[in-house]
Amino acid sequence: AERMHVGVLKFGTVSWELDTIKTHGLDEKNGVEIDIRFFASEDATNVALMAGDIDVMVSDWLWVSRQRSAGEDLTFFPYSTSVGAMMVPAASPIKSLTDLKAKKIGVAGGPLDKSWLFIQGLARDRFGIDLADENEIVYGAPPLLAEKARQGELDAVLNFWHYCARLEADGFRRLVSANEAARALGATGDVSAIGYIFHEKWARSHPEAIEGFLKASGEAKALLNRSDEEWPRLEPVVRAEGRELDVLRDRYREGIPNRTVEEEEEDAARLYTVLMRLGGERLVGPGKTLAPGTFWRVRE
Amino acid sequence: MPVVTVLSSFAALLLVWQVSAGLWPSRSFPAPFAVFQTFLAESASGDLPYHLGITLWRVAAAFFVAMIIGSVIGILLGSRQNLDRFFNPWVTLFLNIPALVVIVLAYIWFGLNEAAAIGAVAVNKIPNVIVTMREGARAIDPRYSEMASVYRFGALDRLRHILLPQLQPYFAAASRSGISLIWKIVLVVELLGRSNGVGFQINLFFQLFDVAAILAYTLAFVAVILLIEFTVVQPLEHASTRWRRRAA
Amino acid sequence: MPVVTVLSSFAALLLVWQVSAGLWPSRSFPAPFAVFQTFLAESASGDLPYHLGITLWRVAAAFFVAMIIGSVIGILLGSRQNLDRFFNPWVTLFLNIPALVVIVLAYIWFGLNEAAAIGAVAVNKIPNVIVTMREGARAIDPRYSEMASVYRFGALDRLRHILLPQLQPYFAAASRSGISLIWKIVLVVELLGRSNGVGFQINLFFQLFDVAAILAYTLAFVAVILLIEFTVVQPLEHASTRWRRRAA
Amino acid sequence: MHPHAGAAARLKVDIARKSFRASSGDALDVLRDLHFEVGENEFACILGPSGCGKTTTLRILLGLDTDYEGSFQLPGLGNGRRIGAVFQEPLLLPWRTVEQNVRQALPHGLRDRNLDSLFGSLGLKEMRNFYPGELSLGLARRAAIARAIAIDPDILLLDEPFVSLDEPTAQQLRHLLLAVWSERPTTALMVTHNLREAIMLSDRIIVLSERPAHVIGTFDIKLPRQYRSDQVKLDLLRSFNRKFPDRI
Amino acid sequence: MHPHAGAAARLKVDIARKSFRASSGDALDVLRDLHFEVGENEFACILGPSGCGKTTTLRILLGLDTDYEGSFQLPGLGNGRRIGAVFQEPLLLPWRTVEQNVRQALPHGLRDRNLDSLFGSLGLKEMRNFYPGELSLGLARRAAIARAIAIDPDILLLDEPFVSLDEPTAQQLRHLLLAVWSERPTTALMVTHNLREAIMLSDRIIVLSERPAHVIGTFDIKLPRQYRSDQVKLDLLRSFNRKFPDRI
Ligand SMILES: Nc1ncnc2c1ncn2[C@@H]1O[C@H](COP(=O)(O)OP(=O)(O)OP(=O)(O)O)[C@@H](O)[C@H]1O
Ligand SMILES: Nc1ncnc2c1ncn2[C@@H]1O[C@H](COP(=O)(O)OP(=O)(O)OP(=O)(O)O)[C@@H](O)[C@H]1O
Ligand SMILES: [Mg+2]
Ligand SMILES: [Mg+2]
Repeated sequence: AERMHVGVLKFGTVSWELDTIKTHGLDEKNGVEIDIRFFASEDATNVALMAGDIDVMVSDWLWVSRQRSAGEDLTFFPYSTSVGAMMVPAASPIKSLTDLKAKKIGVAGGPLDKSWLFIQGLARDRFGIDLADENEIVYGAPPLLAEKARQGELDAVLNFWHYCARLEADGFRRLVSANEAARALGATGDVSAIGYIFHEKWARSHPEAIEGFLKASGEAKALLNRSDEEWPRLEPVVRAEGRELDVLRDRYREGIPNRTVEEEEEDAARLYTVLMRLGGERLVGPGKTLAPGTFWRVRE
Repeated sequence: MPVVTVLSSFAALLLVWQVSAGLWPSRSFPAPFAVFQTFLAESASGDLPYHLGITLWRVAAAFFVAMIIGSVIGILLGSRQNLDRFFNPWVTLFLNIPALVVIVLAYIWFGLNEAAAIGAVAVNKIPNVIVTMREGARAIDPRYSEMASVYRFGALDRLRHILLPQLQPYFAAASRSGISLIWKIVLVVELLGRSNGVGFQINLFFQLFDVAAILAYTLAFVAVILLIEFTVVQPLEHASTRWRRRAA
Repeated sequence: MPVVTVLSSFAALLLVWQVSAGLWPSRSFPAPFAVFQTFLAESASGDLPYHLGITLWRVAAAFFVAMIIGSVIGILLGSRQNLDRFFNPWVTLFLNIPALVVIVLAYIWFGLNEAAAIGAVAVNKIPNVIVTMREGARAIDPRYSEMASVYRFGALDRLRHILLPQLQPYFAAASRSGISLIWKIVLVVELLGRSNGVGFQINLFFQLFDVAAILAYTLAFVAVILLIEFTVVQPLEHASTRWRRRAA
Repeated sequence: MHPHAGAAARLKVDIARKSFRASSGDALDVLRDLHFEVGENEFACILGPSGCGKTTTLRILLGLDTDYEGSFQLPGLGNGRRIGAVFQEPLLLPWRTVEQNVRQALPHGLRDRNLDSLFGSLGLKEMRNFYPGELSLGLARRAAIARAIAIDPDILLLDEPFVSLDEPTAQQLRHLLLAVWSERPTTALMVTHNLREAIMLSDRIIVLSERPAHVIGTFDIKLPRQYRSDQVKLDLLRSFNRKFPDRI
Repeated sequence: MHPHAGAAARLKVDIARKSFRASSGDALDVLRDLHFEVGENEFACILGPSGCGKTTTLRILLGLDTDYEGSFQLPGLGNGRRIGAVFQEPLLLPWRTVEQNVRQALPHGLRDRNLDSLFGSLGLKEMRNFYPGELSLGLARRAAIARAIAIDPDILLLDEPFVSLDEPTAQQLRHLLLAVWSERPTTALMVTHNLREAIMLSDRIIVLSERPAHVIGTFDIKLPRQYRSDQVKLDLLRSFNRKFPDRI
């Protein structure tokens, strides 16, 4: 079997899936041998892919499109539609985006985060509110913002989905999720925000490896979707138990992509123009449209 | 003559950079001109001056807080052996607490605000200042202090004429490496919980893997530091070390 | 007597910690006992010794590389004014390049390997050593060097008996704050591209906001440093500064 | 324990014992039962073998060494008195010019006094703006003497002030010192190895033994200074040599 | 430009001009047309007013100052010759004990020589393991003399070696010096302010003028030392005073 190196965050959601693959030998079954490299931050996986140390990592399609416009031959295969959501405490008086005025809002991922742009776009298009102008926005590290929300310093927090799930378990509720916002802005369904990313050239020269890997990934997803028994086993990887684990499980299942790559790509292209309008060139880079080839097509 | 040296130094640096960028062409190591273009674009948009200004302010504030507190503690520990023996483990502990921990705790306790940010940076730097100034205080020549006590120097005179001149090299070392350490920690602080500043920008560009922009911001900061070095620090230092016998 | 002081110092530290953890109870500021429990658990699982060992190795390697290269360059610049004038801008530049930039470039150019990691850390630290040792070399008393040249000291004797004793306080300052800076950079290096080490672990725990675990790893490192301080550094330092007149 | 009591008329020294513990571990008895007095406004010289404890005695009187058994009292009004001290080495601050060194030792009321004639009579006029490192040893000693004289001292404690000077210069300075001493009521205690100098200047010569130092005897010179012709001095020298045959 | 040429028999000094630029900006002419010679294995003394340029001359001969106009030659075989130098200040390494200070100055072949008798005759036996900071000035001077003598010097350059010593000790050391000087062929040049000392020790006294220094005259003493009784010395003193009436 062909060896391939996948770089992931040690406690990131991807390692749940990879752990399942390894536990059940799904990689061997599909003719590849996955070598998992753990990293401590997303930046680290970026660097590792750039340095040629790993073959596959996880990131979003916008990043891929931007890199493609800059000449890199990266490509993207959908992994999950789970995205961030704006969370508020259960007892919060904030009921909808219109209540977000003169509030302190934490935003993970920075001003160019896609979820944040979608939600801002939604607020502007639908309610005529400029969230960034009318509230105090605090950008910061996701764990820190989650903690600050629990502490009550933040009135609302937009965070990555697994932080949101944990917050949900701690009694927070979703005000609006980025997927809802994206749909309101023209997407026809939940678009996979993140996916497996690899060099096209590598994929072309290792067709068995990439195909086997994607198949194994699909099988693992199916298993995790189907079987509740799988989850207690994952406790040490997920680092959660009880209700937290349940919420994480449910949200994970919701995020399993179920549309074809073509549909995804169409929606992505649509959202790209929205993002271009919202984030400008600074976000999307010089490309006017979603760079062709951003989505990897499995050979039929 | 010094001006010529400095100019040729810069020229050589640019040349080395240009040549190595040519030898290992890579998106992650842009040539000087690309960086300069980014610098112009970011300056024109007003982003760079804005974020740089904020970062400089934070660096300056944290620098003064850290240097003053650190020097006082360092001199105290260096001149009182029993105090030093007691607090040395504390200093070592604080010296080695990761910046991340201090910053996170500061944000958690004091909220996501300027004071917490600057305080966290200062707390990170203070142990370094202590360690350097403590060595300086230990190396102080007691004979001059004795002379001062015989001639009844006041506390201020003692500080100005006895202590500071002997501590000057340590102070210079602590501030030079201090500025740079503080700037690096400010970057982390801005990354973790501020919504402006060079660190915030650099992180943004890092996510986009835009090394040219990162370098543009970095070099803008270095330029400011060099400017201060040439116009303030070196003349001051020259004046305060004039007494040293020049090497033959 | 010194042992008692040190013990009471630790006791006081624990007490301060315990009391403040009691005053501001928070998940982000665990009490000593909670940290100790985590420490035991992480040690029992073998994780802590493994990652700590790797990090210590990296710190040690980068430390020696940085101290040797930095000292040589620093002493050279401090004793040759024209060299210094030329290279000073370079030093300032390298002093202020964010750790991130150096680390990323090192990984991209040399691959994600140990050599790149340690090299990146050393490159980050070397300018700090240079700056401190340069001040030390500038403060050298030329009369002793003159004596040595009259009495035809060999190069090695000159180094051992003339230079090093005068540079000792600078060396001490550079190594103490050096170890801590290197350790902090190693944390970043491990964060950005290694799959083991304390920095890797700490960041994982940060994502889980498990401050107790972060502190357990930090304190384990600090304990090692303190051990080295008490068993190696202080006796050495005591021997090498015995000549100083003790304060009355 | 050390009641250097307030307004006494005489300088009175009663040191039972003073010993040093050298860093090699050896204990060294330096003073043992050292008792002597100097009358109000008298000029006394201390003569004794090299290394016997003269400087140590002066240091105790200056309050620089408090680790001894015994007591002493200084003439004058407690804290108000000004001690003009000349140390055995010049002990000028190397980072201050000659003039700054002298001025900084002045009490605040005298800071602006005109020093022209003092510098003139010490041959330091041209060297006012020199740093100590640029002086010859003799010039540095003269600057140290200037510092002691400029403060209008109530007591003079001098440790071999006139060595390293050619005879004409030394003689001139001795006269200057006498002028200062007689101008205001001043008690003076001077260490010297030069018997001729002692005979010229003092009212009483205190002769010390080898280490541990105690007083072997005193030699009083009742004759006013203006009557001490060359012949008288020669006679005094002879009678001193008779009384203390070992002191050449 | 400065051909301190190889194997010459005589010490020959021809310095046209030496001037300093002080940091205050003033230029100071120190030596002007200084010409003198010292015969093979002769003992010469330099006498001159304080600050006239004696130490500067010795520094030039020691090769420590090369910024002058003129030339000189030292006796002996070029690089092989060993210069026993006593500086005007003791210049012991404060971080080495007395014995280490002496031993480290020894050429490698002599490193292990027995120093007991040397230390014994200098009264340093008990102080072998003392650090210079624990010595009295007189003891430190003796240690510096020990260092110069221990190397079996081919040339002796001494800058006021016997100040700060009581007469009996000084006299004993003068005899010791003479013994060393006559034991092997040695040319000696000694700066002193003590005319009696010069008359006792030297074959020739070189008298310098005020700054800028040049030779006013020389005073040759042909009589071998063993015939110089007290009476002869007094006569020599008188005739010296007749020849140089200003030098007391
Ligand atoms: N800090 C110290 N530690 C140990 N011994 C010391 C210390 N200071 C002085 N001594 C010793 O005490 C003795 C007396 O020293 P002191 O300086 O008083 O001598 P002195 O009479 O002034 O001699 P000199 O005429 O040479 O100046 C010396 O033997 C010296 O070695
Ligand atoms: N580095 C220097 N810069 C400027 N002037 C200096 C420097 N070194 C010495 N001088 C000056 O040169 C002159 C001669 O100094 P030198 O030390 O040779 O005198 P000296 O004859 O040894 O006097 P002494 O008997 O007092 O030791 C002095 O006036 C001194 O101020
Ligand atoms: Mg003395
Ligand atoms: Mg001299």
